[in-house]
Amino acid sequence: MESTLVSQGYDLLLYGMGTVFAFLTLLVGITTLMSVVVNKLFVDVPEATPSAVLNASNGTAGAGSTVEPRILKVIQAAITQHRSKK
Amino acid sequence: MESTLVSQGYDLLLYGMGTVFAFLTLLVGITTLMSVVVNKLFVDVPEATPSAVLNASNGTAGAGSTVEPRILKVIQAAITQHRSKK
Amino acid sequence: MESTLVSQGYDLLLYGMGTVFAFLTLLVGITTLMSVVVNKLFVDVPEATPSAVLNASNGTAGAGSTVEPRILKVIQAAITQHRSKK
Amino acid sequence: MENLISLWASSGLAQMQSGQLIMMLVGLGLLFLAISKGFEPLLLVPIGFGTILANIPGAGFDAAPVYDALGHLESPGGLLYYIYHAGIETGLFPLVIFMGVGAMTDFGPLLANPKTLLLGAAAQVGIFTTILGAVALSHFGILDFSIREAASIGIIGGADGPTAIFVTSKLAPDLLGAIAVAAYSYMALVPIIQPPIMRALTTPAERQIRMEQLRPVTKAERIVFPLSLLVLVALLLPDAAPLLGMFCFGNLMRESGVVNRLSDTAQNALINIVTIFLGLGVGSKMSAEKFLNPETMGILALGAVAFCIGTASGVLMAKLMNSVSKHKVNPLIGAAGVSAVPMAARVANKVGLEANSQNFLLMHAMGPNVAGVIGSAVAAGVMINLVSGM
Amino acid sequence: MENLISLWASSGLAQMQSGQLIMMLVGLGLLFLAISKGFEPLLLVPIGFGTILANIPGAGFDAAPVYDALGHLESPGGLLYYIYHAGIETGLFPLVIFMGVGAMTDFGPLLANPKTLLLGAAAQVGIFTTILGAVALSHFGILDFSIREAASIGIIGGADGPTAIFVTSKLAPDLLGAIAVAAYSYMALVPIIQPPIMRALTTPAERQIRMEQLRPVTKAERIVFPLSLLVLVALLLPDAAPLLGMFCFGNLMRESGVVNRLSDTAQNALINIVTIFLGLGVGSKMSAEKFLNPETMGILALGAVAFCIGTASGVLMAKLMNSVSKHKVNPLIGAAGVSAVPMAARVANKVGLEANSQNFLLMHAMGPNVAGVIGSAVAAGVMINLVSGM
Amino acid sequence: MENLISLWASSGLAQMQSGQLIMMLVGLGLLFLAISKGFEPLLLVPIGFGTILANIPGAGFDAAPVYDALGHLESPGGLLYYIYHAGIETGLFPLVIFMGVGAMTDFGPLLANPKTLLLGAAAQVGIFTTILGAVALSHFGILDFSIREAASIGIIGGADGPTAIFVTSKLAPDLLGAIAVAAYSYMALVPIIQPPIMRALTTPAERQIRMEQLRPVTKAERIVFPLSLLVLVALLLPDAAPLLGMFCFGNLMRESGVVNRLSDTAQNALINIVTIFLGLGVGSKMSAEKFLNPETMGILALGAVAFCIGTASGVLMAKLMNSVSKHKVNPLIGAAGVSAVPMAARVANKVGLEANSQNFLLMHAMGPNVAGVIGSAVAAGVMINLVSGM
Ligand code: NA
Ligand code: NA
Ligand code: NA
Repeated sequence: MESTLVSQGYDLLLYGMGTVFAFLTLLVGITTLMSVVVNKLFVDVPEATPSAVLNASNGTAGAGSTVEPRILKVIQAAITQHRSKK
Repeated sequence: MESTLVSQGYDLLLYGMGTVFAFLTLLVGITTLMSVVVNKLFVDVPEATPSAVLNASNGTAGAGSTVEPRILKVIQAAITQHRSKK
Repeated sequence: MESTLVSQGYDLLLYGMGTVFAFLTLLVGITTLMSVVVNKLFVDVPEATPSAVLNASNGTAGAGSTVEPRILKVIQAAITQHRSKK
Repeated sequence: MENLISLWASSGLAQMQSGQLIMMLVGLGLLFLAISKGFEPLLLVPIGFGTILANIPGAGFDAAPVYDALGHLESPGGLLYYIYHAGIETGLFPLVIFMGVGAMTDFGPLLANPKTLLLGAAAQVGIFTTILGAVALSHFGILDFSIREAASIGIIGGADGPTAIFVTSKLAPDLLGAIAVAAYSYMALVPIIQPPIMRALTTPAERQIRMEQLRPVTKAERIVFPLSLLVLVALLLPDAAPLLGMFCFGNLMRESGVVNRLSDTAQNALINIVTIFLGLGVGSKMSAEKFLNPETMGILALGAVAFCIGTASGVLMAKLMNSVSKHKVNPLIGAAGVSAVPMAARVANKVGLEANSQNFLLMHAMGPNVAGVIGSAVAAGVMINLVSGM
Repeated sequence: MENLISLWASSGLAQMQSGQLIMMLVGLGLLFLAISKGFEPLLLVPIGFGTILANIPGAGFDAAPVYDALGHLESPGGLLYYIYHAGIETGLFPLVIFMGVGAMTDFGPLLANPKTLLLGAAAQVGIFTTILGAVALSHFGILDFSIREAASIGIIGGADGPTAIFVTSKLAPDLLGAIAVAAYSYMALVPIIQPPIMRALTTPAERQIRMEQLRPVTKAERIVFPLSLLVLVALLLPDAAPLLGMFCFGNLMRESGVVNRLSDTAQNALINIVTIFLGLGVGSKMSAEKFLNPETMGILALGAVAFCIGTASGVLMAKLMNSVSKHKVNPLIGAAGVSAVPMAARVANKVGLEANSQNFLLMHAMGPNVAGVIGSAVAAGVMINLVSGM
Repeated sequence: MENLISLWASSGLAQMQSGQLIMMLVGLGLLFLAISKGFEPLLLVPIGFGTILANIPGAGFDAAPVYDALGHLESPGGLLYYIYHAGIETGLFPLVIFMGVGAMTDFGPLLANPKTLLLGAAAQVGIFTTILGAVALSHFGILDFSIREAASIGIIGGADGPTAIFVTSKLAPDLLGAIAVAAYSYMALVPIIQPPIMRALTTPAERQIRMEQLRPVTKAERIVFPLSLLVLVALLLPDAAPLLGMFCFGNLMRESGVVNRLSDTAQNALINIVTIFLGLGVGSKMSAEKFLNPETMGILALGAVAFCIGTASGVLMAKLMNSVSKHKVNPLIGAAGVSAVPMAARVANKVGLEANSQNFLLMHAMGPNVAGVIGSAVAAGVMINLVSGM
């Protein structure tokens, strides 16, 4: 059945790659359409993309990003208090 | 058996509500008694209730409350050090 | 079979304690050898042992040790900024 | 060509049944409510998403594993199958969540004013009158509910998600999807459902009643309380012991102060992990045949009734207490007895501030609020016991 | 004396077979690569350690539990046995990891420039040509792979660990060790494998192409995108729904902003726990009879080919797109289409900076990079569907 | 009326047996020790609470699930049933805890002074002489212990909770409750048990011996040590490989520095989750018939003996080492060889400071302290091997 095996391989290449391209091409269209529709429906403040992406590319960002604002607030308070004591 | 179903419903109402009231009324008594006994046995510094409750009503409080004392201590140290350098 | 039970106990004491001593004595040798070999192969900056151990003896150190350097850095920055504003 | 046919035949479009499509829209609707309207998102996001996943034709999220004659796995089950059977059918997930809720609960206000426990008892009237309603609908042939189903519907009125899921998974697992959705949706709707009822049943003067400041509560009381509650449950109502036992365990970890590591994990990593899986698992019960039927409409209607009656009976109980006691309570805090922690307590505070902008009821409402959790867990225990014997 | 013999007979030295010894060295080698060379340590440390544990003669890490005739446990199974059967054979661990990866993924750059999805599609050519290679090796009698095995080998080219493990555990569990090791090793080698191919296929002028700054993406787009992708998968490709469904679920938790507790846990405690166990469980498949054979050499060679072809086809696709569109893309970002997030995107950035020190491609490369994750999950779905029917 | 009878009949009061009542008091006593006296609260709070839960009559925490003839679940099991069978009977929970303990352990002081390993070996004498004691009690007909039970009792002297639970769950699961309670209680009593023995066996001059400062240890040594230990275990003592393997894995994650995410999770969320469930599961074995009998008294007495002998033999070994070596060790640190990390090391430091207020032994005592963990894991492996063949 080796010939069958080879033909199975070709089938996988053909239908597999075909599906991948068809699906992602469709997704390009859907995504573009979705963005247009959504941005018409909701007027929304855009987020700053770069910092968000840097976050994503850094595995341990999750914990850090939840702690830092709190720390900054505490420090702000500490400094204000410190200054007022002088 | 529809009549049985209705009577089952009444039974649930009667015995269910009865048990709930009996149990919680008993708990009022037990709790009051417990507070008196416990506060006689242990003389203990009361905690400030309001802040504790605010904590409880805030889902993410858990993490925060473990971090803050440490942060405050570090800041205290940083400020002391900073002041001593002047 | 009580005599068997007692002899089983003696066997455990003999072979058990023997194995424990043999294994850990061997480990003393292996560890000493390993340290010599490893420290010849890799020239490496030694870590400060005491603080690391204090950490280990404190159950909650895990979280602490990941947070503190970040906090210290933030505080350093806050103090520098504060100083420069004067 | 065969492969193309196979691919098409296995596509969602070719296999989709109308029921599945509608259920996927229901799932999207739940996500909309959760994300855009803020309806209890911690549960409704996973439930909504789980609903969509469970209804994807051919994806097998809900498939059982297949074993061959020798017991070897031939094809593994789907994610939602494993979650449901390991965590929900066994009751483990609601119990672990109850432990975490216990570790987040502060009994201080309740300990400072224990008689507010009665408000938490009164609000459970909603549960039992709703059962009567479900039974009546069945009696008149309008809908068809067994007593087990009626009891599960009633527990929606407990306004406590894990309790509702625990009871329903034991008494009427087929209704799990509808009942969980109703319970969490109405909990989110508390700020809309409760205020009109509260205003209708109280006079402006009653709404302005100022309550005396709560006494401080000692650490020792806080530690002994969950143990007292546990012992009382053990002696009188063992059927409520799984829920209340884990609740007290969580609270003891919190208050004892000696196992903060464990308490933090119970309140954070552990409850979050279980919440994700509980929500997905509930979603797996949101199939068209179990959700798209007149009974679901009935469940939603009866659930709303349960919340209204619970609110009303809490308020009325507070007025009754005022008529016999000289320490007046503001009847608005009676509405917090339905639980829906901490939403109902905030609603009581808000309606109180409308009547008098200096009258802060939040702390006072936390007492009946957590009492309502105990009350509905007791009701759950009684119902499981009685219904199993019917 | 008998006891001494029993102790000696049960010692590792007396029972050790040469295969086990070699596999323990393989495990140490993986640990060396992970710790000293930084090869994907999050997975290779547990896999390497699991390899050593699984090959300790007589330690029983891999032993099945034994039950007596009445179903009582006579002797419990080993740790790795339970991990493998509960988490890997069922597919649960890769799915939970995919949820966590979804919660860590930022689709912003992809949404700003959706046509980079095509680069993520093109790079999957590596998967399918590698299948052809494996089939050819089998056809010419050099090695012996079934079509299920060939498909599992191909998925190495997806450059996505959990996807490779998910597919292999379904189609060819005996190859799990070799394929997981190959997948993670080559992902770590991306900075070495890709640049020469990228330079060979592009001119200096192409490498200096500046791309226009990405438009800002709104929160609403970010929320609707995972739902759109989910619906499309549900309608067209249910076989890819387990992987992509969990991926979209994690991403929706992240972007919705209303369940940050759950999203944080999915990105941290939960994914870390599962990663530890997934790695150990993969290690349990690293036995001498399954790993020390010519097929493993073939798998490693074919995996390298898959990465190279994937890289090349991503770059060539970008050049093709430039030839028909007026919005030029820098062809270097095509190489990021293999996924290996975020390593491949960083490589594109680095090679870009070599050509022009002011040309920052990182953000632009993140689009095809995450598109590659979607692409290989789609490929996985198609293959599982087609191969199961063959 | 029937319902009233049913409610009463199902109440705890009606069903309570005296044994259950006493066990609930035992549970409350454990909670008192844990919370008020600080006895190893991380384990004794869950064990104490689990004891109460398991003994609530009619609550079914310990009930097995019931399946119908077709294998469908008729009634789910109780929480403690699932915890015990999934996590303790299989040995999984102690192993995961050992991984976490490994990730928290610093081998630095041991690496700086490897001969302190011998102190960790000597202190295990307590384990084996206690076995002899248990066997003797059985021989003279005072109590009735099998060799499997005697071995489990001995392991209390290892002063290491997870090791004791692992061994006992394999050799004598019925004694699990008593042995776990004894092990953790005596670990908490180390500051009371050890000092008199330490003072009795040493002269003031010996207690004042100053040890040379520990040399700094390199990162490479720290990384290679757990691997060396693992290889040695694999070659010589595979029966100790489950415990020591996971211990080394945790330590390697810690020291490698490349998987801090995983190491943090192993030390925090994961070990906390497993500790909660391990404690509850041990509590499920605290039933009256298994705990309220003369054997438990014997176990408690023998456990105390084991701690005393272990302490003494650690101190005497240190004195023996001083008689043959010119690098003197302070014999107080020998007592830390029982493990009970880090309590025993602190006790050594405290007794040392009493003799000379400038003599800080903490760092020096950490070496034998962690050596004691290795020592008792080795002893556990030997015993499981030998006893299984007896
Ligand atoms: Na309630
Ligand atoms: Na990919
Ligand atoms: Na020990």
